[in-house]
Amino acid sequence: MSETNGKGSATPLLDELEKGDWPSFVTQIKEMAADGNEQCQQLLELLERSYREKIGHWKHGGIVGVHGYGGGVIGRYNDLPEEFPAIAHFHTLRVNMPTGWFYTSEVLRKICDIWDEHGSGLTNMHGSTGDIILLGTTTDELEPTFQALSEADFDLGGSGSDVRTPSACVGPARCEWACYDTLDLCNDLTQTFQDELHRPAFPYKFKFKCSGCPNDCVASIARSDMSIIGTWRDDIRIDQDEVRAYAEGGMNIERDICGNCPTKCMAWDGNELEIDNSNCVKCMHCINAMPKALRPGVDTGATILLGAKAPIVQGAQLSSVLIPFIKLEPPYQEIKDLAERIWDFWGEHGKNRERVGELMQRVGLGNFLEAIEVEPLPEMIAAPRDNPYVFYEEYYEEEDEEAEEEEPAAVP
Amino acid sequence: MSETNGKGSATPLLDELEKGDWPSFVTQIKEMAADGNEQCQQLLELLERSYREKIGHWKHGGIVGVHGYGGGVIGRYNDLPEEFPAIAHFHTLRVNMPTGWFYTSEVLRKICDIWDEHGSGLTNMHGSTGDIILLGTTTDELEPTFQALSEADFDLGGSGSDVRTPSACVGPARCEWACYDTLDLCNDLTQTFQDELHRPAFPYKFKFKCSGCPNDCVASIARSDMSIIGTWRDDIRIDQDEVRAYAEGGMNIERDICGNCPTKCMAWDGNELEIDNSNCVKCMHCINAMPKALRPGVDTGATILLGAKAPIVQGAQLSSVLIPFIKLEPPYQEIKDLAERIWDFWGEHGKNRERVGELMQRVGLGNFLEAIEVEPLPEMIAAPRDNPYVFYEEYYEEEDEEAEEEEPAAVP
Amino acid sequence: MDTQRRTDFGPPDFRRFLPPVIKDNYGKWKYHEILKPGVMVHVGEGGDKLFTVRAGSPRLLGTKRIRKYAELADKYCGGHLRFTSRHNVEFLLTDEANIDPLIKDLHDLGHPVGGIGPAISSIVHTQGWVHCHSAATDASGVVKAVMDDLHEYFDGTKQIPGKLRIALACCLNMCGAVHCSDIAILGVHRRPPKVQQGLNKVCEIPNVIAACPTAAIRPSTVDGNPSVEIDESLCMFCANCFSVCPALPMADALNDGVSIWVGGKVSNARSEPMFSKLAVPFIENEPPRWPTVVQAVRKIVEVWADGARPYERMGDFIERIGWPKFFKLTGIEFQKEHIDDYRYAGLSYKRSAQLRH
Amino acid sequence: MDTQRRTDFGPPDFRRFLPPVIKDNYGKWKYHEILKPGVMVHVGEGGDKLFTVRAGSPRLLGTKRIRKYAELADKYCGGHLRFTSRHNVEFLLTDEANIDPLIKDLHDLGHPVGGIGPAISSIVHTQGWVHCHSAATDASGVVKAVMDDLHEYFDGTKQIPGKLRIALACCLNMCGAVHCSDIAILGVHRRPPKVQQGLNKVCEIPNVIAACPTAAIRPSTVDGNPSVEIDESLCMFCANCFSVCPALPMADALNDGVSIWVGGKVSNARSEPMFSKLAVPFIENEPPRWPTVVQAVRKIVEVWADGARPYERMGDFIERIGWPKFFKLTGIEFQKEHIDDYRYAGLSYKRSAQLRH
Ligand code: SRM
Ligand code: SRM
Ligand code: SRM
Ligand code: SRM
Ligand code: SF4
Ligand code: SF4
Ligand code: SF4
Ligand code: SF4
Ligand code: SF4
Ligand code: SF4
Ligand code: SF4
Ligand code: SF4
Repeated sequence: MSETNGKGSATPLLDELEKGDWPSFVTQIKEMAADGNEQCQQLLELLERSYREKIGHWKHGGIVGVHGYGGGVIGRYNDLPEEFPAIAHFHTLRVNMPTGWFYTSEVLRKICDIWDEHGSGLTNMHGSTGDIILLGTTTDELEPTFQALSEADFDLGGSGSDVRTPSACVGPARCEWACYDTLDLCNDLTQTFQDELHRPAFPYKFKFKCSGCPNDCVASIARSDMSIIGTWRDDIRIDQDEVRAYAEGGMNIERDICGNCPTKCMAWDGNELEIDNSNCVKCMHCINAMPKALRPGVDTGATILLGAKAPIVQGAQLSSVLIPFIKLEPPYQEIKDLAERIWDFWGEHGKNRERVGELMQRVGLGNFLEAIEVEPLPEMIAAPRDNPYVFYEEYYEEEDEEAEEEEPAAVP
Repeated sequence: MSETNGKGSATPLLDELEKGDWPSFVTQIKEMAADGNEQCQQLLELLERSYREKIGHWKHGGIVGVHGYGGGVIGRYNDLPEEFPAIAHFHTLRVNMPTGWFYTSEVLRKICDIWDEHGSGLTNMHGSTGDIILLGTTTDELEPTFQALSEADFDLGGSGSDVRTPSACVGPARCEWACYDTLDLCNDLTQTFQDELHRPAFPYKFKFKCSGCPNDCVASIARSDMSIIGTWRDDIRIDQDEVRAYAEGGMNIERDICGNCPTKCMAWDGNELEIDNSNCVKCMHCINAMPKALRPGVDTGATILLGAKAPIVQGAQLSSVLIPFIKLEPPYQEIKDLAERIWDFWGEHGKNRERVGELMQRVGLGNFLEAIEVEPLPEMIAAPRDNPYVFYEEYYEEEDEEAEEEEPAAVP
Repeated sequence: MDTQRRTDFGPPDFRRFLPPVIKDNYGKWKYHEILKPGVMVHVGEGGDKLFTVRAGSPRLLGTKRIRKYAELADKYCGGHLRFTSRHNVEFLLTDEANIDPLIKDLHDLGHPVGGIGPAISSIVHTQGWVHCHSAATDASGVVKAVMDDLHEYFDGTKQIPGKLRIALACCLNMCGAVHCSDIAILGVHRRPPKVQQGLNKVCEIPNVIAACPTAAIRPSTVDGNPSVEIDESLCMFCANCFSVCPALPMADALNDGVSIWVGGKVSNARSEPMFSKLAVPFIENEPPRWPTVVQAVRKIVEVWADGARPYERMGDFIERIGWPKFFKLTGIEFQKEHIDDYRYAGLSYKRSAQLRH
Repeated sequence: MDTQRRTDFGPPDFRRFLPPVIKDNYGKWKYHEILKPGVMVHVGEGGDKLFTVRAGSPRLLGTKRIRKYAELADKYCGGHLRFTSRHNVEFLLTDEANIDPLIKDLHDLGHPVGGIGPAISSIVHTQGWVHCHSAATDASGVVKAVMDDLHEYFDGTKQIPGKLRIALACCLNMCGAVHCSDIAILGVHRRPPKVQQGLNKVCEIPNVIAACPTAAIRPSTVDGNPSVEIDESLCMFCANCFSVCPALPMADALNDGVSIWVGGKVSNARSEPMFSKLAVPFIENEPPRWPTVVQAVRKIVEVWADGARPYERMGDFIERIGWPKFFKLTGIEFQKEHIDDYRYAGLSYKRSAQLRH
């Protein structure tokens, strides 16, 4: 560690963050700085300065990137380039992770080799969107890094107003509850929308996330414009013997399982667990609690929800139901067509920096549905409107009284 | 009945509304028209015409009223005065009901006498706000009607941008659950705010409604700017014998009482009913269901809520909590002072036709509370904000670093 | 007309009209019981009993009928009676033996007795074509037709799981509890205001423009006179402009009609107060008996009466079974209009994967 | 650098990296069990077993550490490992006997094993002062300090009622699940942007003006050059203007800091997904170890751990006990700032008389 350069540590504040039981990011940077990695050394010192001054030292990036790609690189410059020249440029590359974040030791080492050669050697495994984040290199190393990555079969992720790297939960690879093949769909979408991912042409960013069941282990409903959440239509599979085993093991089925069911559609008589599946909302709770006894049904598919985003500009949103149930089988044409129709409308009517969820609210979900050719369904709403401010689009003129062709839309 | 004038009824459509089991308003008008009451006769015919044409025939009122009063009369003119001259003017007087809508036969007859002499003889017992509605007279009868009413001790109600006639549930007069004297408070407020009631000087209307308990039998939380809803702070009084009697009578206490408690703070073991009063939200359900066994506590008072209104202009609102608990004893000075402070702020900052609930939302509840000198409390909200858009009013300047007098409001 | 004109004296003190049994037991009632439909007894701490008989009233009353009420009060109640917050009339008796004779007289007069406990009470309603300039439908007529159909739920002939409150307002001003009723009938316009000539002579143009919540009204010039024009695509027919300016009439025989709303409530019992939500976006005005409205309301009542658990109000019932099921059971077609697009619209979208499939 | 440059080929197919046991049981897992903190087994329909060992990771990793992970994977898992959506590393084993040696090696390397089941998992977080221009606080440092304090909830030393997810974002852009986390730490600015000279040379003024959600930015002229001015009373420090225009810096050592939010969730289990709500409006930046933040988070965790029922997430717990009680138990002072005043504010007011007194 670089703590002793004669008169004590150069980074006394950061050193404090090497204490304690949780693995330390400072230790990570120091480990890398130890062999004379100038970028890491200067990053430590710059960070120490931020810790002292309580302020960051990074500036907006200019337009940097690799040839032919509009996104995938976050440009960064520090505001004290004379003092910290090795990280005067310190751009990040976003690299598509293998779907599900599966690696072999071999491919991981390959990535390390490339990044040791071309960049700081620092990474995030992974970024919030899911990419491999290669954290910090200079402008002239961007293209060589990309070349090396491409030889190792790794491509860039998104940034700016494009599709961002789709992500998926571990799904059928390791989870018994996956209601569709999250990994295959996610990989397929990523491959299908390469152009949209690499060449920003939307009003703003667009994220896909694929969760295999309503537990939503990739937080799709909170963090993706299109949230694809696995579910099922038929009955929960029950193994009554295993239910009894849980009860014997001390589980309070009445209180903790039935009592927590959101629709109270379960009944436990001490011997049999009964589920009124017509009122089950597929929340997963009972299945989560008794994985050996209960399983989702076999007529599985997904609910597609639209519009989640962070607060900027109009306020945060959760995704809301767009397609209550869809079967998801390759080549997934229906969902791809849907995305394209949404992008068409958004491209035409979205304002700069307006996410699709904000557009949907601005034009009204009803109009939005018309535009993307999806039928309105009561599943899309928590409740019908409670205000009487209805925008009827047509009305009868006096002349129409006889000739009733021009029928108003809403007469039932 | 006036159905036969030679060649059949003049009001064939309205006649249809004399059929059926529910008492008919048409019969009421006909009864009155029977003795040659021209106004009622023409009203019937005008209404028949509306029924035929599917459109109303009333126009905006001009400014009509009684001397010295700015409200209390709704001016009305029909749009076919030549055909219906007897009701060319047909103004409504709003008359303060006795609080709680209690009458004697004597005083009712007195009102009838006055109205037979000065108006159409038609009434609403009562209007939606609670007034006695004297339905229809001519401009020149307004003042004489008022004179006669005043001799009978009846005064006008409100209309326009003033306090409207406050109303109260039957309360302690007949209800065992009244947590304060709704009738006395309502009557007192009405008397105290006579000037505000009769001389519109607000940005818009202001309604008080007084319900003795959370059942809210005058719908105050939906229909009054200031909703005063009785409640209690101590424990629900339980008579366990009577609880058992209900159980024996066939009541499913577990399912229908405990199961419906919003906080599930009740437990029934087949013998004793236990209530965790610290978690009781005073919803009234259990008391409603078992009036012989349960009663509100004895440390009673009220919750004051603010801002209910119909949709026009910015959308309907329910009142929201302003004072979680207040003791209410004559002379009710605290609540009167509160109302005055609210009106002061509203008078100064309210826009034309902006209800106090809309103002509260426009300036923000936090700022509103500051202006009316009420401390913010977590009871006032369903949940804290979920968006990070906080308007801090102050910040440190660089010079302040040493001299810290100008402390930002929100540093905890 | 004479001497000193009295003003601002307020209503007569209610205490003058309370029957003796109430004066004696004021604030000292112990419990009550429902004895039969429309009849309840309140028992004082000391054992005094007050019997209440509640009768349905058309609310629009001629003085003749009011005098009849007074007669009955004299005959059975020492002259004491009251009205309720839903415009029923209540007779206040101390002699139990008077209950049945009173009920008989009320029936003879055409008044059903009921509305207490788990029942449909009278419909809170407004003026309609009888007196208001703003009405998009009649009030009393629709109410009469609907109550003719539902009176068995008032008089106890049919049992229901809990209280069901119906309200009607003839326009969006909603002079009543329409926005928080189990079932609400609401008169709606569906055509933008027609700008009348000479508007500038009767209305302040800036006020008119400011009145519109959606900024659909813009200044214009007609034949050299200042006036306004309406951007019809922005108009949602609230009639607030008409409220401030008579030269912008909204009523229109071809386009006016009625919408139906469900699931609102006021009381804090069990669930918190709730707004009513749109069930049927539009039904044409069908005077004199509004058959489509009557049928739609009955269907909704029946679906609730069949499916609700004891005490369960309409809104709680629908929340339990889910809106998709409500639409299915009632046969109401779900349309674009059901989806909110006003201020809080986003929060009404279904923001979870909790669905019945 | 040569021949044919490949583009748009996407990520390598994940199937290349799946261990054989997964290939064999893909989509055919039957159930899983948690064996001990940080260790679970998935059992296939045919009886195959896959053991997962999850280790906490700082997320910011040097290649040296990644190579160590690879070594461990070679040693125990046939070279197979994965990362999770919360940035932990998972080793995928088939030989149960390898579990404990692996855990020992991980511990030696400084990595706690845990985060599975009812536990606090790693904090999802963002760049902070390490890499972002927008940060109002550091990310990794706050996370390290908080997790040092909470690691017993990760490694199973302390039992908790259910999952508790913490997230941190260093500015309102919220690059993470901050808006839907059981506990969220959010960097906030509290001083309006400072307009820099020459703004018009780097930014499009109309874009800058359009960027502000509250219309706080107006055109102005400074020394004859077009620029903008900020109506400070309208600014709520969202920094959207800075995102579109570098000449409007927000960061400010004196006024930046951290806020804490609670009760959000993502899963559909039991309750629907929920937003996090404001708990502590503001805490100053206190590098290097943010003691006030650490204490505040711990207090909230403890209140929840003490009071929540099995499976009950933070938001459900608070909803059950009521917000007033939450403030009381945590000792957090309720302030004006807690009351929403943005777009949907009205709906966050308490619109019922259902209160605990
Ligand atoms: C690297 C990453 C954070 C991290 O440490 O992991 C990140 C970093 C930045 N985000 Fe983000 N965002 C990252 C995931 C997210 C997420 C989470 C997600 O994708 O699941 C969100 C919230 C979800 C969403 O999309 O709404 C997110 C919401 C934003 C926003 C606000 C967008 C909005 O509509 O509200 C901005 C602002 C913007 O776009 O101008 C933003 C902007 C930025 C910028 C580019 C800053 C800027 O204003 O230009 C950050 C660059 C930091 C840097 O120096 O590298 N970032 N950003 C994440 C991407 C890594 C990856 O590709 O895997
Ligand atoms: C008579 C009455 C209806 C009835 O048949 O009972 C009534 C009738 C009118 N109301 Fe009302 N309102 C009546 C109770 C209500 C209520 C209910 C209540 O007070 O509990 C409300 C809803 C609660 C509220 O205050 O928000 C109500 C909300 C309105 C509104 C919308 C106010 C708003 O802020 O949204 C208007 C429009 C206006 O003020 O311009 C309005 C306007 C009107 C006007 C004056 C029409 C107008 O635009 O000038 C109506 C006159 C009708 C007529 O021809 O007599 N009336 N009005 C009620 C008063 C009788 C009484 O004094 O007892
Ligand atoms: C007479 C009246 C008050 C008045 O001053 O006029 C009144 C009187 C009583 N109400 Fe009420 N309520 C009266 C209007 C209301 C209203 C207001 C309204 O309907 O516009 C409500 C709120 C309705 C809503 O939530 O939408 C109301 C919600 C209740 C409740 C709660 C019902 C619920 O389960 O949600 C109870 C408790 C109960 O019945 O179990 C109640 C209970 C009672 C009791 C039992 C109280 C008592 O101990 O005397 C009274 C007679 C029972 C009955 O009518 O079933 N009263 N009650 C009103 C009669 C109206 C009518 O003619 O039908
Ligand atoms: C590995 C991972 C998916 C991945 O592809 O990376 C995963 C894996 C599993 N999740 Fe998850 N979840 C993972 C992130 C999530 C997330 C997303 C997040 O935290 O950002 C959520 C939503 C969190 C939220 O609601 O805020 C999530 C909500 C759940 C739930 C629902 C918990 C609840 O009661 O609300 C379950 C069910 C349970 O644990 O009983 C679950 C259950 C599971 C199971 C048991 C599924 C299975 O049969 O394999 C897996 C391991 C259990 C565990 O970790 O306790 N997983 N899980 C993620 C591990 C993250 C980590 O390192 O800690
Ligand atoms: S979202 Fe469902 S299917 Fe996917 S990993 Fe989580 S629990 Fe399994
Ligand atoms: S999945 Fe959820 S809704 Fe369905 S039965 Fe289980 S607990 Fe109930
Ligand atoms: S509001 Fe309460 S106190 Fe008043 S009448 Fe109704 S139940 Fe009785
Ligand atoms: S009043 Fe309501 S909250 Fe209180 S114990 Fe009874 S049912 Fe529960
Ligand atoms: S609801 Fe509308 S039409 Fe009916 S009385 Fe009120 S203002 Fe008039
Ligand atoms: S009816 Fe309402 S929305 Fe239409 S123009 Fe008038 S004020 Fe505007
Ligand atoms: S949350 Fe803000 S400061 Fe942190 S990485 Fe994202 S954009 Fe940068
Ligand atoms: S920080 Fe946000 S609110 Fe303040 S001026 Fe910039 S864009 Fe507007």
